[in-house]
Amino acid sequence: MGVFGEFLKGLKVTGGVMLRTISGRELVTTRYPQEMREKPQRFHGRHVLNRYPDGMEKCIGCQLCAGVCPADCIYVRGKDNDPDNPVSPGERYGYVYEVNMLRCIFCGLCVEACPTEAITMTHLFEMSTTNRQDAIYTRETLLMDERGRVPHVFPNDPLADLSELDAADGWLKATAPAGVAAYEGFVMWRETPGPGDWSPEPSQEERDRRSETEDG
Amino acid sequence: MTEDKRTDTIDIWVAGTEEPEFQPTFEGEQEIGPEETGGRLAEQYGSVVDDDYLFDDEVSEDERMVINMGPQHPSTHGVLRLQIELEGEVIRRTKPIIGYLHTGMEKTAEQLTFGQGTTNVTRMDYLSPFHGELAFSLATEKLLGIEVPPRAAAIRVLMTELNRITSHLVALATGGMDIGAISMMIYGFRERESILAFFEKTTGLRMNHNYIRPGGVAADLPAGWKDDVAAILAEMPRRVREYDDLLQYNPVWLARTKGVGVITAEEAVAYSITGPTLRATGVDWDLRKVFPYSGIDQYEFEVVTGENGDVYDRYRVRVDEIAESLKIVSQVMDTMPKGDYRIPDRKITPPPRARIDESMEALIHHFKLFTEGFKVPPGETYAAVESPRGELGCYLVSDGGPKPYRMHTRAPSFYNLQGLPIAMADSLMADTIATIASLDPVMGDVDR
Amino acid sequence: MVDPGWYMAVAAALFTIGAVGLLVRRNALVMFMCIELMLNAVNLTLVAAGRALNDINAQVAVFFILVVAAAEVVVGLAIIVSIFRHRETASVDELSELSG
Amino acid sequence: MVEAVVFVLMAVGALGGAAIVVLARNPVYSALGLLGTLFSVAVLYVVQLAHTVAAVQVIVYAGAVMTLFLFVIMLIGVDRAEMIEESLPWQRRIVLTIGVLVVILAGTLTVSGFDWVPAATVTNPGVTSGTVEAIARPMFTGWVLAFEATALLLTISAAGSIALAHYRRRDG
Amino acid sequence: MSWAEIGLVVLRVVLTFGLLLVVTVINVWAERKILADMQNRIGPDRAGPWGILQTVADGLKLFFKESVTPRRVELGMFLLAPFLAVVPAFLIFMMVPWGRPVVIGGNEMPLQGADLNIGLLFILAMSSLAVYAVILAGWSSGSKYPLLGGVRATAQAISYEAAMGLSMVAVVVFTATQGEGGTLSLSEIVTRQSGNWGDISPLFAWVPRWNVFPQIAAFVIFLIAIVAETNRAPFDLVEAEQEIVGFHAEYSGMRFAMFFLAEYVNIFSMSAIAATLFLGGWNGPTFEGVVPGLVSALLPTVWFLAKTYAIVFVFFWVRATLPRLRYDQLMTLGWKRLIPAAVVWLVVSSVVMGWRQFGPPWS
Repeated sequence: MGVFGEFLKGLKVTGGVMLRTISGRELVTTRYPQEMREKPQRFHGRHVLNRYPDGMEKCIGCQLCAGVCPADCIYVRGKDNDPDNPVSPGERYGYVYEVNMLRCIFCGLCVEACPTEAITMTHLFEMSTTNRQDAIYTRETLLMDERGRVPHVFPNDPLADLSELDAADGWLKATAPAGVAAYEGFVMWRETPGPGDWSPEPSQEERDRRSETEDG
Repeated sequence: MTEDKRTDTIDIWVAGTEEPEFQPTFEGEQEIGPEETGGRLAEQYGSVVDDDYLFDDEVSEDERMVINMGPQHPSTHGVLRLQIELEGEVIRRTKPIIGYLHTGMEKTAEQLTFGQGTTNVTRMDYLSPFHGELAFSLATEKLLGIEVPPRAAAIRVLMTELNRITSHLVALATGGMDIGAISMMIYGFRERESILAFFEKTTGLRMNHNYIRPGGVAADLPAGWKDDVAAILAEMPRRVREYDDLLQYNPVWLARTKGVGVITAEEAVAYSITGPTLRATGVDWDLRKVFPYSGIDQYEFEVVTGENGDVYDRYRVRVDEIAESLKIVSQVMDTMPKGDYRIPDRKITPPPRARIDESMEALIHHFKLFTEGFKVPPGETYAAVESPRGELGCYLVSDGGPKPYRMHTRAPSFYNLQGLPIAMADSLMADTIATIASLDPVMGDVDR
Repeated sequence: MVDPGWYMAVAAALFTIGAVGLLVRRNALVMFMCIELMLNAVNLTLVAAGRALNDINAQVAVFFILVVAAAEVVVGLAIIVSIFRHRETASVDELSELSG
Repeated sequence: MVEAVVFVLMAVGALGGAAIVVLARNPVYSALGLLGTLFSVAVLYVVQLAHTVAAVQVIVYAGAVMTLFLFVIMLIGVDRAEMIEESLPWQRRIVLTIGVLVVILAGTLTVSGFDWVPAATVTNPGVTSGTVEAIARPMFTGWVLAFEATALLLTISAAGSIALAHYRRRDG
Repeated sequence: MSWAEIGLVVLRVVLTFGLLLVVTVINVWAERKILADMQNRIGPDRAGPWGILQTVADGLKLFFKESVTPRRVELGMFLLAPFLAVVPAFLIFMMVPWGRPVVIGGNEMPLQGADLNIGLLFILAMSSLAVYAVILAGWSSGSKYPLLGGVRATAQAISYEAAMGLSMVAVVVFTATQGEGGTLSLSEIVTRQSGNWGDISPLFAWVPRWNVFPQIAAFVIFLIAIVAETNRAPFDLVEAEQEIVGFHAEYSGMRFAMFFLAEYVNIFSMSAIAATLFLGGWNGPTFEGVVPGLVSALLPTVWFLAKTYAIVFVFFWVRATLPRLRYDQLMTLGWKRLIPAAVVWLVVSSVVMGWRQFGPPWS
């Protein structure tokens, strides 16, 4: 009976999984476009160029992001601000800003490098195009509008969950202390309009405390 | 068809022109290796290891068939190509041919700064990205002569050990799949998914994280990480028992894996095979014990070894290593130190974001680090970690600039793959698949 | 009902084709198949005659012939395979060791 | 009427298959030609009410014998055209002549109404349906000795073929 | 034979054929759905409710796809092989009674394609023909992997047909003790399984008189053999996609679809035969008088389908669970385990049955 017993054991596993699946207790796939997975805070998605709450652009055209990008996918050209009608609070602003999404590896280094938090990431990842030209995101598609809403290249895309574009960049918040525990839990960035939650990540004590209370 | 004609024929057909006459390839004429070695495959491959391959003069040429398995084959784990000399269904000789996924990453590393380098090395062995990052970071830190803070080291161990579990799960899943247990495929990936979700929560990415960097780790663990890790620790043993029920004692599984694809301890050592493949032969060699890194020696765990070096033992070693890794993870979770998680050296780590606006010096450091990168003293070094596939080493040469002069990776898959011809000789066609799956090569790691 | 003579004629033709093939072809496997053809021709005559004579024993004989043919094929193919292993040919002309 | 139509079709099939066996260069086609012949002959059995024999013919020949043939052809890889060299130059011509003569003779005899089964005209044939039971009864009574002998033959041939085909590697 | 009778014959053949096509379409979908359930997945769910039209969509796709003909094929055989696969698969099911005979206009019509007195022999003959499609497809593709598939198919078919036949013989011998004389007709075998085992002991009055109870070992052997015979996992070496990609690697479009169709038709036919031989076929409570006449006339078909699908489900379940056997292990299992087991079971059960019927040998 040993051999059959072992077969039955295996059959029990698959059969048990089947029962659990049918009863809905355990299911690992989802009906994707209808049911979206909730993404974690630090998710690396499509880039966005931020503004200050007063409508000014954050980008100052310093090209740090282009310099640090290991995939060479960012192209920035700065231009002096018109003093009467400034685009950004600094001397210069990002006159040309292009991100080649076909090259981008979503490592997040540009977000870490930007000194003014101008470029951050959203949670949107449905960026497929039928055309290489469309994969090069320009200033127009990257820059949020003055109310803080981010444009989508294909606003009618049935697959895209546009609310993902409003998520605040968790990676910026996570890397802001740069490894110094003492800096955790502080707001180290300037405000941005729009619905994202820009409160900082908690300090280490807070994290551990939260885990333990949730345990109990 | 003479030799000359074959080489002269260029089979390129431009659309719109007349199609050239069909030139069949005579794969039987392709050579796998000289036959005169009289059974010493070792000599063909420059080693003194005796192999059980036997060239039988009595068997005619007609009974032999050379087939090309891959690079487009469902179970060569990527784009491995095997030239196999078959006699009926029995494999007589095998020649692995690699290079179909050559991406020039080692060369690319010379164009990237040490800070950017982790985005590159993480893509080599895409199933264990943290180990690649860790090896590169350890080598860089060795050249710099720095020591990372304890929290960073602990996080590194946590992540790499979890990564070992995910990698072994993929090995089990694809190994099961290749032998025909199709449910194992989904089950392995199902559990891997729960760990990948934790990775994603921590690093923002499921693979190729760019998280472990020279000087520490990029970000602190996310809020609630203990709950996630505790959930993984609670869930995994139950799941592993489920695999055991499904495969461990299943007579078909045992018959397919026991005594198949045997590599002896001597052969494994001679071919510098490492990792579970080596340990399955009974050699007690684990870099975590012999050359501990990142403070892994402060955690208690066993080195899992097998006995026979066959596919079954490799499978078994992997399953048991999952348990050992879980042990380490649970210890790390309990003893996670507090404090900084990147070295507070402003020449290596950029300043906290708040400091940019306050301090001119911080701003300059920020700009310097993200444009030029940090400079590394000249010299060469080698640092290795125990990746899920074996010794993953990084050899770095610096000429004093911000970019490596040369980077070479000792890729475990590449060395393990050399054991394939000896493991496969005189086995059946179906065993090929089991053997490849059990060596668990990652072609990105092999070709780099 | 078709006259048994027609079955006999077909059987005769089958037998002849088999015999011709046996003598003409040089491939041991094909020669074997020709022998099977001849056996089948005989079977056909047996069934036809048995039906004409209203005798079931003919079909019993056919049954035995089938079994013997199967046994013969098994041994014959085994011989061919083992010869081929050593001589790399299935052509009977090259198997002349026994002719002295 | 039905029998006549089926007979003509199957006779053509059987002879065509046989011709393919002899004429095909490639042994695989020979095997398939033989398969066609065997199948046609099986149908000829059916129209003569020898159902069991027909079924056994398909099972044994088509199911086992021809599969073995194809297996051996593929195993030893002789599915190529054979050399057309004749070691006995006169053989082919003579054989062909005789063969054609025999076929013509058979045809002539049939058309001229030759009495192939003399006794049949005397006994006024009825219809013997070849069911399993009808065959089994004589087989296990009058023919039982032959039956046992056949069983022995099968066993011996199986053992013999295994002994022949089983070959050990030198290393053992 | 009157025109009405001829019409009924045509009708029953068309009905059998139609039933087979419908259940095959459902089978393909059911396999994907059940495998998905066993692997925590959703499975096809886009085409139609619960994705039930997925097979239709796949079929349409394959139908409109180009049928590629590689250059090195043996064209005639290459084109013939798909048909050789489909025809025996359909013919096998013609032997299976899939419902209680119904009376239409005074003529009784058995729900069965054809009721031959050598039904089981015919099934064996047809299932032995089915292997030619695989061999020829593998050989004529002019490619090495399919050729390996063809070589594997030959050996496998020969090995497992013997075991299958022997386990059938055990059932035939047993059936002979259940009525007047032996029979190879499937409809007769089904009829003899009606009723219950109350005559053995009143304790068993509730147990249906299925052959599976006295012939449990034959049932197990038969199940294993039909899984092998239909080239399904864990015996799917012929098309082991992880190893040799399969004998139909060079086929595409409609020609591939025919192999696919044949495989699923075979699964259903073989399961139907297993249900017929061992699980009592269409036998089952019909609640005559309690429910409307039409319902009680259709209930046997429902029982038949339920039993068959239970076995089809085992096919899928085993596929989701077991790893694939190796070529030599397949041979070992066939020749050294199954066939001896079948022979021993046949002898033992024959002796027991003889004893029961004729008394001990010394009497």
